[in-house]
Order: sequence, then structure tokens, then C-alpha cells
Amino acid sequence: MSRKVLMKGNEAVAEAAIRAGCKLFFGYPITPQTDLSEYMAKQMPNRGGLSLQAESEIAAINMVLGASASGARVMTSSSSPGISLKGEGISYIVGSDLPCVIVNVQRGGPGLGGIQPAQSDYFQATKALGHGDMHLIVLAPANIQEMAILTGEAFDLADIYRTPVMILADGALGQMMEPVDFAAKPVRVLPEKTWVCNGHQNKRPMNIVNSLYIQPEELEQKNIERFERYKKIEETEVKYEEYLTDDAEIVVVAYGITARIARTAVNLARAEGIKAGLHRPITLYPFPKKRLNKLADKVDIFLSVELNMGQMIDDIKLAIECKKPVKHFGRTGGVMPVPEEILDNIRRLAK
Amino acid sequence: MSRKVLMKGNEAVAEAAIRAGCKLFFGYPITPQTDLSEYMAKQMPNRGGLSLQAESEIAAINMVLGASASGARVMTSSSSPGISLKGEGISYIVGSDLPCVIVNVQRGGPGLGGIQPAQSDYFQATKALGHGDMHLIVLAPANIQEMAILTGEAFDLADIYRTPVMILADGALGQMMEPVDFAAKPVRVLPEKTWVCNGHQNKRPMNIVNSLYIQPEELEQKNIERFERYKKIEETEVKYEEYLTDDAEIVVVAYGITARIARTAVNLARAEGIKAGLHRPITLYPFPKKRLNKLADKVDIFLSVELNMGQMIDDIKLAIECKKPVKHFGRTGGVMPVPEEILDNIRRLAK
Amino acid sequence: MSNFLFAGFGGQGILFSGKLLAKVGLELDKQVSWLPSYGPEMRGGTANCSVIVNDEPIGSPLVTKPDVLLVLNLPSFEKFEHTVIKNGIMIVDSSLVEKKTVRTDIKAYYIPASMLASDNDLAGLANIIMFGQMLKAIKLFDYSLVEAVLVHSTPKSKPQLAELNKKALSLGYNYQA
Amino acid sequence: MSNFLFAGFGGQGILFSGKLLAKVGLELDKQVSWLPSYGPEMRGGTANCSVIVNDEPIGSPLVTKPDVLLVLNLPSFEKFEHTVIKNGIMIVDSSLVEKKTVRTDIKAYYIPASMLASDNDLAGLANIIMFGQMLKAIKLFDYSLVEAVLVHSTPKSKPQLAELNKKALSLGYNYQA
Amino acid sequence: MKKATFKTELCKGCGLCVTACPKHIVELDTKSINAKGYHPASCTDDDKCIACGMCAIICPDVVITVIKEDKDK
Amino acid sequence: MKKATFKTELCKGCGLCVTACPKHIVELDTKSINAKGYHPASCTDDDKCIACGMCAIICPDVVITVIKEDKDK
Amino acid sequence: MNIVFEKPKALADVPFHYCPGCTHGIAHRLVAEAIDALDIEGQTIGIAPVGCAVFAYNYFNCDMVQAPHGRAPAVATGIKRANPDKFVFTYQGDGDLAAIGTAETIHSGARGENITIIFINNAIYGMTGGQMAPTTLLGQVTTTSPYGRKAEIQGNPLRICELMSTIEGVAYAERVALDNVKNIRRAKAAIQKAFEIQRDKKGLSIIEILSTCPTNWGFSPAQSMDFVREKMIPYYPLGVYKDITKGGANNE
Amino acid sequence: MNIVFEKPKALADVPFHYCPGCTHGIAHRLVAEAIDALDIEGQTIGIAPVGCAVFAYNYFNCDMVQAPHGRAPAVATGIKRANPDKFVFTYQGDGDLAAIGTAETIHSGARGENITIIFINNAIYGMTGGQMAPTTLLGQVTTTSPYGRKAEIQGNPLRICELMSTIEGVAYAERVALDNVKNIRRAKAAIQKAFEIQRDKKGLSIIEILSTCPTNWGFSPAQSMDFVREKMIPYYPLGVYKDITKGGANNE
Ligand SMILES: Cc1ncc(C[n+]2csc(CCOP(=O)(O)OP(=O)(O)O)c2C)c(N)n1
Ligand SMILES: Cc1ncc(C[n+]2csc(CCOP(=O)(O)OP(=O)(O)O)c2C)c(N)n1
Ligand code: SF4
Ligand code: SF4
Ligand code: SF4
Ligand code: SF4
Ligand code: SF4
Ligand code: SF4
Ligand SMILES: [Mg+2]
Ligand SMILES: [Mg+2]
Repeated sequence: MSRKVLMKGNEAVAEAAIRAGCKLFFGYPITPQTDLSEYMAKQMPNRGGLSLQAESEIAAINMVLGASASGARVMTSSSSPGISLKGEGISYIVGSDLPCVIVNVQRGGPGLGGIQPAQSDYFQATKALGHGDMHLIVLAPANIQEMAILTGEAFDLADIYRTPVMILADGALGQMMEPVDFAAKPVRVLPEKTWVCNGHQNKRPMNIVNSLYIQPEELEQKNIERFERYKKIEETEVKYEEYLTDDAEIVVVAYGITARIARTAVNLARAEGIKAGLHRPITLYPFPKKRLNKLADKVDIFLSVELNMGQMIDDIKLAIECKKPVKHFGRTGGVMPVPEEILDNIRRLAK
Repeated sequence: MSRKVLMKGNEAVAEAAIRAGCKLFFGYPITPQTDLSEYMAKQMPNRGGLSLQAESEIAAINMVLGASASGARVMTSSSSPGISLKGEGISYIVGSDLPCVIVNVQRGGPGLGGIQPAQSDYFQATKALGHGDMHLIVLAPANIQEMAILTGEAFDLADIYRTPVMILADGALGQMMEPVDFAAKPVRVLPEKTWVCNGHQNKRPMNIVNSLYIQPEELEQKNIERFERYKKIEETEVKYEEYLTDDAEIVVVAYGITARIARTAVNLARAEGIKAGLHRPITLYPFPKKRLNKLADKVDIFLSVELNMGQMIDDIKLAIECKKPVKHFGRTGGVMPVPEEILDNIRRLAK
Repeated sequence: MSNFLFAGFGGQGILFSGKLLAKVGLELDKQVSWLPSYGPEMRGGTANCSVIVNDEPIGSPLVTKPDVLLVLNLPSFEKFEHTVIKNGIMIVDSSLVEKKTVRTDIKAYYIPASMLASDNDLAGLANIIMFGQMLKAIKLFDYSLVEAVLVHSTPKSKPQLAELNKKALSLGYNYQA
Repeated sequence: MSNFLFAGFGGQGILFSGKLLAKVGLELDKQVSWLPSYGPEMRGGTANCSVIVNDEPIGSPLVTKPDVLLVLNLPSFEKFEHTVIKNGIMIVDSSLVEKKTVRTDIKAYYIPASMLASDNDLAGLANIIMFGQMLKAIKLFDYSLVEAVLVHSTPKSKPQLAELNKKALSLGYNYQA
Repeated sequence: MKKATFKTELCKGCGLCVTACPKHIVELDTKSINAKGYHPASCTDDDKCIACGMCAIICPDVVITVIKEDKDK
Repeated sequence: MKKATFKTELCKGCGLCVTACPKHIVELDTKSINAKGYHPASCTDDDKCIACGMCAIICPDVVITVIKEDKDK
Repeated sequence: MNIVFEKPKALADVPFHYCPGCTHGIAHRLVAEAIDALDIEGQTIGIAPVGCAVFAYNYFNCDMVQAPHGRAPAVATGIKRANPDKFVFTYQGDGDLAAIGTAETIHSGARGENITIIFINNAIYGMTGGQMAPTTLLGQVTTTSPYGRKAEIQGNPLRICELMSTIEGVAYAERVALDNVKNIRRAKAAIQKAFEIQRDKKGLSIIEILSTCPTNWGFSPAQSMDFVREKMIPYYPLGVYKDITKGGANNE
Repeated sequence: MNIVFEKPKALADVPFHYCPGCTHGIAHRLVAEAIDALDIEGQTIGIAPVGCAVFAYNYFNCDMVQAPHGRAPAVATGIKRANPDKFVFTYQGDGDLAAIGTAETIHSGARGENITIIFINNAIYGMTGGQMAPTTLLGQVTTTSPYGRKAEIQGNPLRICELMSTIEGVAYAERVALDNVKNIRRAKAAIQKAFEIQRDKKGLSIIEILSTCPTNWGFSPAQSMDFVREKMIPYYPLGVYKDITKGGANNE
């Protein structure tokens, strides 16, 4: 039978994490992410790892902090309300320069909201998952194969840049199945973790993992140093995919599940003779600013399609320096648009 | 002696809240906000209210949720790490359309960071204090008198728009004393709270306070309705202050404590013949987009001065649609700039 | 014919049937996707799943206009009957759904799958019987391939189950109203 | 002469002195601000506070270049001596700080405030003695106004305290090195 | 007259009432199916019912009302 | 020889050692002030010291070292 | 004609969404019966948790507030402090109350909040599909303890009544079960007493109700009742753990 | 020459930032002495809390991780699960452990995490300047209970050892005090035993240390010791609350 296996997105992330050497997983159930934890609970004991259900999302993220501080590849996952609870912990992880992978299988909000797919945590993920000057790398897979690949990538990025990396998915990507190929992929060269707190064995000076700096100037220096790393990430780690943008007059910008629907819409538009194209950011932070800016020179208008009330649209405007108009089309609260709705919007912009 | 009283910013907020009819305060100690809770603890018992130290910031924000749901004017306060912990609760409060006032006396981050003044929770406050499509009204006082006035205003705005309102201050504003005049100010007409859960007494149908909508379409409708309220807020509630902008070629945009320092810098620049001015947003959400956009037509360049690595600068760019260049000057981690540093930056831009 | 919708009560094997189809697509090296409906009301509520088997990359995994609709209960019949595209196909378990479609622009197959299952000691395999009927109706996939995938999908530890499944598939395939 | 910095150990009444000055400014209907240093090390570490009394709206409440510096311990002396502006004033508790300033561009007053306090049964009021000395040095505020504000700032419940404070203020005001 | 009345449209066929009835007169009707797709329970012999209420007390879905005519007291 | 040695520059003058010494030979030196601004403690009479270690055990700032010469054992 | 049993008035006239045989329905009804008995529907505010009982706001006729997962006692505190003379109850599952909400549970007890906590211990996370709860028994298979809960890995089940009864401020703590009619009657009495304690402003009352989850346990409703009886009650003994109206704790 | 007393090796050679007479310093030293006694500095990872002891990472010579307020037991869990053969201890105040961190405390106990918790109960929030802690005594004045803690308003002080000893998974729970030399010696023995229990992989050990905060209590260091003896110990009795090596709980 096929080398590929049919898997839920949640499961593919879990499997890819295990293959990437994730040794510890700390979770807390929440729909539509729960199968990820369940896969881990089933697999980890047989594959040299440990999966533990924490008493809360807060405990989970702090277990991640501890495990990471002591050197392990570690992951946690949740969905929107649970991610909000992790905010303080994530800010500490950033402030302590610790690597880890965090999965957000987004659902409708605010509040308890609903449990259907959404992309309304974009602002939170890209701007402010916690207090203070901080970012995390945010990856947005659009299919199950990518759920797997980007998860592996996430662990490497985390270790290289000593930063948390978020897989920003949604209920549809978490719950749907597609074929996945887990064939080995080249692994990056990783820095040695000399900063780890796992007992100095009297062989090295003690290590401290800490985010407190009583002297403001020291804290400022830390922040500047970290933002220099962000700059490097922006220079070297931006990922995106494009479809029919070469001659496009209207470019739809969409990521994740929405990008797939938009792609169908672009096909429908092309069939009507509208020169539409698709730009799909794969890294949401760093955002593909340069590429979009260049694209803006030849494109007439952009359409940001999101499962929210309008969030990524700001980043597009900033990226293209308002050179061209950017419109928003969104469904929110867990509603997924059909391609025809996006087509309608494309048509309207094509006049 | 003077009718004005000398008060710490933290105390002025507390006093103003009590005068605005705040009946319940739920806090948890954290520097540099603690004196606010302490003032409440001292005063409330003698003034018909109650101040309770919760077991955590999470408990505090959920006590706020309960008290608000049952009709009381209620407030909580914290500083950056504590605010992160409140994210989920705040998202629920938004999703349940409940009024309340939340104070963030910002300190340096990320993580435990430091305890000196910062403005690095701007993104969090204005874009994503929690998951889902949501906002809160964010007010940024720049002196102690305004700490008091805006606190009163915050309670009214909260009730009128059924939304949480944040007072976004910082360690300097929280800790410093200035004279305050608590003379009565006109009170707005407030809607009746027909939705309150305080026992129906068999006199009205039961009320439900809730943020869960299992049908995505219902949740979407709720979000759309809420964003229409935001639009109305944007149309009617924007507040800002300007200084010497009439003929300004360089406009510094700054809020809160930073705006005061920038004002001195503007004076210094004027003394050197540089046509500098200051735009000070008082509402950070809604952001004074229209005014800034208009200003951009006659100003050459903007300088965003913030106690962070660059956050409000994005909003300025979006507001002025990139019509003019916008530069950032920031200190972070708790460092407060002196006017001369800002002057240097103004000079540089003046060429 | 690439968009399939399987709908019924939870516990009727809806998700399994959908997965079977997706696996068949996978073996044919097609693009496939499978998306369950999920909610807090799995408890006896309706369950459905969207399956797409296509040559093109799949856009939305949600099937809102099925080419083929398999229906195992009345609420689903009423909810989805009108969504089937023109010239589409509908397979109905007529032992659970007494209604007939009013639409004349689709082809409907009625098979008393649940009854057939209980009559033939195939408890719980009405879904496979339905699947067999669908196979016949759509004429897209090789019977023996489907059978092989089906066998491969049943736990190795229960060989009798594979036989029962094969029997159910064949029963459905060969049933004529 | 609008920027004042009061510096010493925690517990020496630094913050109170600063507040007294700010209140005097308030009575004169001036713009005033008071900003304490705060930190996790209030425990015996150094404490200082910035006070601005001005006619113009106050920008930064942080005094980095004081016109007037009051110093009650050695670490503060060493930390802030050089920050005083040219022609500024420094008041030093010479019973706690043995050093003298090397600067010739400022005017320094040395007063053994702590010793005067203990010699005159004014325990804990060295800060007010210093304040008195400063009043004299800066010649900005009316003595009787300051005295009135000082009395108003002491708890009504302890009338003796007001008297002691008045005595301390006068002692400092009239002290000559 | 003593009687246990079942709102069959609410019944989920869980069978708990069946286990609870001391008179063994409550049964699931395996022949009928309600709108929710369950075999509803009912009392098969009103005469034997002693109106003890046990079926109603254990029913999780408040399907059952039990009455007793006054003269029976 | 038995001896309690005080690193006076670390002492915060809390006086706990004074309360703990069974021989009443530890005192705060109110005449001197260390760099931290405290009156440091010290042992006023080494001869009386029995090297019991109590002053050191209660000292929160690890100011005190206590030794005993071997022959004293 | 005499009504032996009918739907309590405080219960709304809508069908429950619960699975067949799930005892959440019984627990709801008992709470409504207590509200009826004290005739306090108009003075009562209930708090719905996150868990299978999230829709409790649709089922009671009193005012209802839906709380974030685990935070019901904090929400209740806010309501009660604003309305000291009203009745406030929370209705919470074991994930809600004993996992994520542990701190809120303990501290509402320590503060002696004058509220009533109805605690549904079904040894599993029902709503999210059968994960391990803090009260899952050793050896019990759940989707996150697929090889059976092991003390060395997932730790030991928490006994909430035992824990809460160590806390000053808790006025009344009783554990009941819904596995048969007799125990349901006891549960009813316990719940009513809890509301009476609230009426008398004596402090916090918590009624732990051993409940079933046939769906996620994988048993029939009747078998589930057996599981409560045979497996749960031995580890979670029924009885009054604290009753300050009786002077001191006693576990019958 | 014989050294009767000297600085333990596991303690760094830097002065503490603690206030004069604050017993945090003694507690630090006792932990370091235990690490020395077991000769495990190289195998130990300590967790610093948020509280006056936040700078603990500067004072111990073993590897140190600084945890978010209250989350030290979760951080410790992460470290210990990644390094089951290393020694992990947390050092936490009463605000950290018994207020915001309640859930993490209880559940690390329930899981029987093989770690050691050093719990400094000084009945106040020291670092933030003297607010009420969950362990603040009734009547005690703090900046957030300025009229004295009242059971009806702020609730009752929590007794952590009593609470923790009800939890399966907790191997050892002892309350000690630092108010005099004798008690300090006992505290030392308790801490050492806690690390031994960890070495023997028996489960979680918690040592509650009644400690002082002269600064925020407003007493002299010596008076503070009296407060511990006269006010705290009566409400928080010293003794072993649980010791599974001895078979069962006993409160001496
Ligand atoms: C912050 C947060 N975390 C997780 C969830 C997901 N969630 C919903 S219900 C639930 C647990 C339900 O279990 P329990 O409290 O035992 O109630 P039951 O369903 O068993 O009655 C969880 C974890 C959520 N909604 N919010
Ligand atoms: C999330 C969060 N909330 C609050 C604080 C502020 N804070 C710092 S220390 C502390 C409490 C300290 O008290 P305790 O734990 O008893 O330690 P102690 O200082 O008394 O030793 C608090 C509330 C914080 N840093 N982070
Ligand atoms: S009331 Fe009693 S006797 Fe009558 S049907 Fe119900 S359980 Fe049986
Ligand atoms: S207990 Fe109720 S729901 Fe269950 S079968 Fe009987 S009547 Fe139906
Ligand atoms: S060692 Fe004993 S006798 Fe010697 S000074 Fe210290 S306490 Fe006193
Ligand atoms: S106990 Fe230590 S710090 Fe305190 S006075 Fe004695 S030597 Fe100094
Ligand atoms: S999942 Fe379990 S707890 Fe939830 S309704 Fe179904 S049986 Fe009841
Ligand atoms: S504030 Fe209290 S606990 Fe903190 S160091 Fe000072 S005395 Fe010790
Ligand atoms: Mg449960
Ligand atoms: Mg404390």
C-alpha cells in the first residue's frame, strides 16, 4: 500500500514532532486540538518520550519552560482560549531565550466562542502573545503534509534562534485527514546548548535561566539583542508560496486553510478571465514583507482573506507601504467561506 | 490649603474609581501597581464598597466578570505579567459584552523583566488582549489629573458600550505624585442594565451572560455586531491632544509619560528653530486615525516615541496611509529617555 | 465526481466509510481529503464527513455541494438532499429513511442497508453495505482495490471482521432495488 | 531652581521630605511632581526621589540634573554629586557623609543633621533639619508657609510631632556651619 | 389510580428506569423509534404501578411524571 | 582555641546572634558602621566562647565562622 | 390527584443535550428541586462551567452566567460579593473544578465564600471526549491514559471532599452518588442542605456527586451505575466530610 | 583545627539582598547544607520563585531556573521529567506557593512528582511590600488587610501541610520553624530528609518553614522570632504531617 499515510492534521503534527526528537509533550484537552494530545499519549510511551496531561494550560506551558531550560525538545498544544492562558508563560520563555514548539489549533472567539475553525488569533500570535517587547516565529501550514514538515522545521528554528515557534493552525487543519509522507528531510546544523540547566556535574560553571533584569539598561540590552535575532530571522527565514502571481492584477493574500479555498477561487476567477493570483505567507512572523512590497509594484490591488474581522490586512498594508489598495474579506466565528464568496469579492475588485 | 490633593497616580485612579461608583475592586499585588490595591483596601470598607485580594490575577479578572455580570461597577488592576494572565478572562468579558475597567501599570518585559516604567504592552492592549476578534477601549493618561479623569470616563464608556476599558499607564505614572482636583464632572447618560444576572425575582425573564455560540453563524453575527459598536466608538470617542502642530514640520507622536518628555523635547527643538510639534493620542484604541491622516497632509515627517522597540509606529503608518515617513525612537526595558535624546532624534530628522 | 458527503447519526460508521473512500483515493495516488463534522454534540447528534478525491490540489476540504451523498438518517436526508449537484447521486438507507427525494435532476438509490445488515448477521455494517451500493452507482473505483483497502483497514487481530466486511461490501454492491 | 533630588538610605524620610516640598509648591499653585525611585531593594538600599516645582507644565518627572541635591548617605553622594547642574546647590548631612565635594561650580552646604537630630531629641527628623537648611539656601519659599504645610502633614492625632517637626525645621534653617 | 406517564419524545432509551422499577413494569419499546432515534421507555402495566416514583427519580431526562389519585392515599 | 569569626562587612546588625549566644559574648558594635550602614556584630570575648555555633546557626547572612582547635575535642 | 413526581419548576422545559443515561440530567434536576424547595428561583444566580454542563444556562430558569473553564468559583465570588443576599451556585465537572480550577476551588473555600458548589465527579473529561481527569481512577483507561492511569506517571486521583474539609471556611462538604434511587434521594437532601447553609450564611458548601459518563467510559448506562458503585465509591467513600452545623468533620 | 561552622559550599560567595534579620537567609543556607551533605550540587537544579527569593539564582552554586510567579512546581515537573535522575527543588514563598500557585502545588503533589519543595511561610507578601498572604493570620494587619484580616471578608489562613498531607503522591510533609537554634537544627534535618526522599524516588516532599519578615511585619528581627513562636506556631503546629517512610501520617 501507499507509503503515504492518511492522517489528521493534529496527528501529523504529533507524529512529526516525535520524529523531530521531541521528547516531552505537555498538553491539556481542548477541542479541536485534543487528538494531538491523544496521539502523543498513545505514542510517546513506546517511542522513548513522555506525554503528560497537565492540570491546566498554564501548568503545561511552565512544564515546557522547565523541560526546555533543562535541554529537552519539548512541545505543547492548545486552542484559542488555552493559548491566551499561556501568554505569561510564553513571555517568560521568550525572555529566557528558550526554544520550544507551541501549536494553536484556532477556534472561533472571543471568550468560549465556538469550536469551529478560525484565524482570529493572528494578532495575538504575531504581535503580542504576552507582555513586553516580544515575538515568536509563527508558521502557518496549509495542508497536512505541511503540518508535518513545518513541525519538524519548527523544532530546528526554535533551537537555532532560541525562541518559541508557533504552529498556527485551525480546527479544519487539525481535524481533516490528508495523505502525509514522513520521508526523512535534511536536518539543519544546530548550535550546542551550552546554557542548559541539567546539573553542572562539577564540570562547568553553573547555568542560570532567567528573564529578570533589575537594571533597566541590562534589560534593554537583552531586548535589543533579541530584536537583532528577529532581524536575522526576517532576513533568512521568510517562507511563502505563490500561485499565478506572475501576471496577476489582483492578488489574494491568504494563509492556512483559507489559502486553499482562495486558490480555488483564483482558478474560478481565471476561468472568467480575471487575472487573479495568490500569495500565501507560510511564515506569518516573519511576514513576507519584501516579497509583497515587490509584488505591489506590479499588482493593482490586494485582497486579504482571513477567518477573522480583519487582522493580517494591517501587515499587508505595512508591507507594501500602502502603495496599492488592500481590501479585506473575512468570515468569522467558525464560518468557512466557499470559494464562490471569495470569487465574488475578486470580481467586485476587478470591476 | 489647596483644593487639589497631591496623589500618586495609582492612588488617583483608585480614588477616581470610588468616586465613579466603583463598588468592587479585585486585585493581586504586583509592582509598580500595588499602591492602587492598597488604597482600595484602605478606602473601600469606609465608602460602601469592597476591595478583595484575589488568589491570582486570573481569579481577580473572573471575579470582575461575575461582579459585572451581576450589575456592579467593578475594576481590577495589575502590571504587565499579571495582565497577560488575564487574557483569557478579558476575552470572555468581551465575548459576554460586559463592562469593566482594567488598569495596566506597565513595566519592562518580556517575562519577569523589570519593574521600571515601560510601554511595551501597547500591541497587547490595542490588538490582542486575548484570543478571537476583540478589542477593548484603551485610554492613555499622561498626568495624574488625567489618571483620575480618564478613570471616571472609563466607567462610563464601559457601561455605554458594554466593553472592558483599559487604563494603560506605566510605572512612572503609577508611582509619581501630582496635584489632582476631584471636582465633580458631568456624568454621561447611561443605558439601563437590563441584561444583569442578579436574580430575576420572578419579575422578568431569566438573563443569561454567555460567550458560547455553537452555531458559527450566530457567533459571526455577534462579532459583526460588536465590531459595529467599535466603529461607533471610533467615530465618537477618539481623544487626543496636540501641541504646536499648527505649523509643525516634524510631529512627534507619543502618549502617556513619554508624551510629557516629548513635549519638553519639542520645546527644546522650537528653541533651536526646528518646527516640531506633538500629537498625543489619549485613546489608543480607538486610535486617532483621522486626525493623524489629516495632519500627514501638511507635516513632513513623524517620529513615534515609545518606551518599547516600536509598536505604535505601525498604527501611525496605517493611520496616515504611509503618506509621510514615520520613524521610531524608543527606549525599552524600563529606561526612560531624557528630553535631549528625543531632541537628538528630532534634529536628525530635521536634517 | 470528486466530492462526497457521508451523513447520519454518530455511531453509524459514517467517519469510517469516509476514511475508506479516502484511502482508496490514496492508493490511486489521487489528491484526497477527509473532514469530519465535529462539535460538542457528538452525543447521538448527527455526524457527517466530507471526502474529496481529486486529480487537482484540493481547495476547501468542506463539501457543500456533493456529487455523491450517502444518507443514513432522516435529519441528514432533509438537511442535505437539496445540496447535491445536478446530475449527482444520492444513496439512501431506506430502512431508516422512509422518504424519497422530490428531486428529478439527481439519481437516487434506495437500499435498506440497516435491514440487510441485521438480516445477514452483519450488525453495524450498514455503512459498508451502503458503500458497496455507492461503488456500483458511481462506477469510479475498481471493486477489488476497494475490497483490499477495506480488508487492510480492519484490525489484523480480528480476521473474521474482514470477512464480514467483504460480505457487506458485496451485498451492497450487488443489491438491486 | 525647579529640579530637586533627595537621596539617602530607605527609612531616612527621603520620600517625606520630597512630598513636603511638593506640597509647598502645590500651595503656591505651581506645577509640581514627585517621583520616588522604587525597586525590589527597598530593604536598606538607597532611596531617592525627584521633585519638580515649576511654572511650566512638567515634562519628565525624573530629575537627572538637579538644581538642588539633598544627600543623606555616602553612596548617594558619590552617585549624584556630579549630576548637579552648574551653579546648583547641594545639601549634605555631614554626620553621615564625611566627604566634601570636589566641584567648585556648585554651592555646597554641610550640616550634621543626624547628629543635630539626636542631640536635640529629634530622632528621625534629620530629614526635616536638612529641609530647613535647604530652605535657607534656596531662598525660594516663605518659611511660614513651609511650616504650615509641615504641620498640616503630620498626623492630627500626634500634636507633639508637629512641634518637633517645627523645631527641626527651624534648627536646620538657622544652622550655620 | 397510580400512574407513571412518559413523554416519549424526550426519552433517550437509556433503560435506567427499567432497572429501577420495583414492579418490573417499565420497558423499552424496541419496536418504535422516537424522533431522536431512540427506543422509548414506557410503563407496560398501569395497574401494577404503585406510583413509587423510582423510575422518575432515576430518569436523567425528566421524561416521567408520576401521579397518584387522592383516594389511593 | 575556640572562636567565632565575623565577616563584619556582611553583617546587617540584625542582632539575632546576640540573642542566640549562650555565653552572652556577642554584641553589636554601635560605635562602628560598616559599608552597608549597619552596626556589625562581633564576639567580645574569645576566651569565653565555647564554639557552640549557635550564633552562626541563627545568622541569616552567613557572617560567622566558628572553629575549635583539635585538642579541644 | 396527587403528584408524586414531576419536573421541578426551576428546570426549563427543554430537552437536555446529554447522552443517554448520563447522570448530569439527574444532578440538574436535583439542583432545581432544591431551588424549588427553598422557593428561591428569583433570588438565585447559577454559574455554568466549561464541560458537558456548559449549556446549563439553557436548563435552569434562574439567571445564569457562563464562566471560563475552572473559574466558576471566582465568578461566583464576584456575583456573591456584589449580591450578598442572593443565592449563588456553581455547577462544575472534575476537569473544571479539580484540574484547571484547583486554585479557585481551594481559595473560595478558604475565603468561606457563602456559595454552593455542585461538583460532578465522573472521573473523566466528558465534553472533550474522554481524557483523563484528576479524579480518573488508577488503571482507568482514557484517551490520555491509554494504557491505564499509572500513579508513577499520571499521579494519583484527587479526593476533593477530603481536601476541602481540611480548609477552614468550608462549612459543608458531602460526597453523594447517583447510582441508585436511594443514593439519589440522599443527594437531593445534601443539595438542599447546601442551599440552606448558604441561606444561613455559614460559608461554602460543596456537594461532590459521583456521576457517570457512559459515552466515554464505554459502558451502558446501567453498567455505568455499577462502575460508580463498584469502582468509584470504594476510592471515593460517600458521606459527610464536614458539617459545621454539626460541629466538626465526620465521615460516616 | 576543627570547623564547627562555615558557609556551605553550595552557597555562592555573594551577600544576600535580604533585609536584616530576615530568615530567608537561614533557609537558603539550610538548603545548601543539605546539598553539601548529600554531595549533589552537580546533580541539582533549583527553581527560584517570584518573591523576595527571586534572586535565589544568584545564591546557589547549582544550576538555577527562575520560574513565573507560582509556577515553580510546574517548571520543576518539566525539568524532572526531562532529567529523572537529577535532584530538583523549588524554593517558594506563601504568595507564590499558596495563592497564585495553588493548582501547581496541589497537582505536583497528586502526581507525586519526585521533587522537593521548600516553602517559606512568612505570612505576608514580602517582595511587593507587605500585602496579605493566604497564610496571613486572622487579625494580622497588612497593607491589603489594613483593618486586620477578617475571616468573613478575607477568609481564613490556609494550612498547607495539612492540605498536602491529604494528597496521595505526597511522600513527606513537615512543618518547621526558624525561630531559634533548636528549631533551625530540626529544619535542617527535615530539609535533608526531603532530599533523601527524592534520592530514593519516593515522591514529593514539602518542607514548610515558618519564617519572618521583620520589614513588613514592622518588628525587630528578635521580635519577629517571638511572633513566629507566639502567633504562628499555635496556628501552624510544627511537626511531620506525612512521612510514607514511616507508614502513615503523624502530627507530633
Ligand atoms: C481554557 C480552556 N481549556 C480547555 C478547554 C476545553 N474543555 C472543555 S470542557 C473540558 C473538560 C470537561 O471535563 P469536566 O470538567 O470533567 O466536565 P464533564 O464534561 O466531564 O462534565 C475541557 C478541558 C476550554 N474550553 N477552555
Ligand atoms: C503574575 C505575577 N503576579 C504578581 C507578581 C508580583 N509579585 C512579586 S513577588 C509577589 C509575592 C511575594 O510573596 P511571597 O510569595 O509570599 O514571597 P516573599 O516575598 O514573602 O518571600 C508578587 C505578588 C508577579 N511578579 N507576577
Ligand atoms: S412509579 Fe414505581 S411502580 Fe410505577 S412504573 Fe415507576 S418505578 Fe414502576
Ligand atoms: S430513564 Fe428516562 S430517558 Fe432513560 S429510558 Fe427511562 S424514560 Fe427514557
Ligand atoms: S560560638 Fe557559641 S559561645 Fe561562641 S560566640 Fe557563638 S554563640 Fe557564643
Ligand atoms: S546574626 Fe549575622 S547579620 Fe545578624 S547581627 Fe549577627 S552577625 Fe550580623
Ligand atoms: S460525554 Fe459523558 S458526561 Fe458528557 S453528556 Fe455524554 S455521558 Fe454525560
Ligand atoms: S521584605 Fe520581608 S521577606 Fe523580604 S527580604 Fe525583607 S524581611 Fe525578608
Ligand atoms: Mg468530568
Ligand atoms: Mg511570603
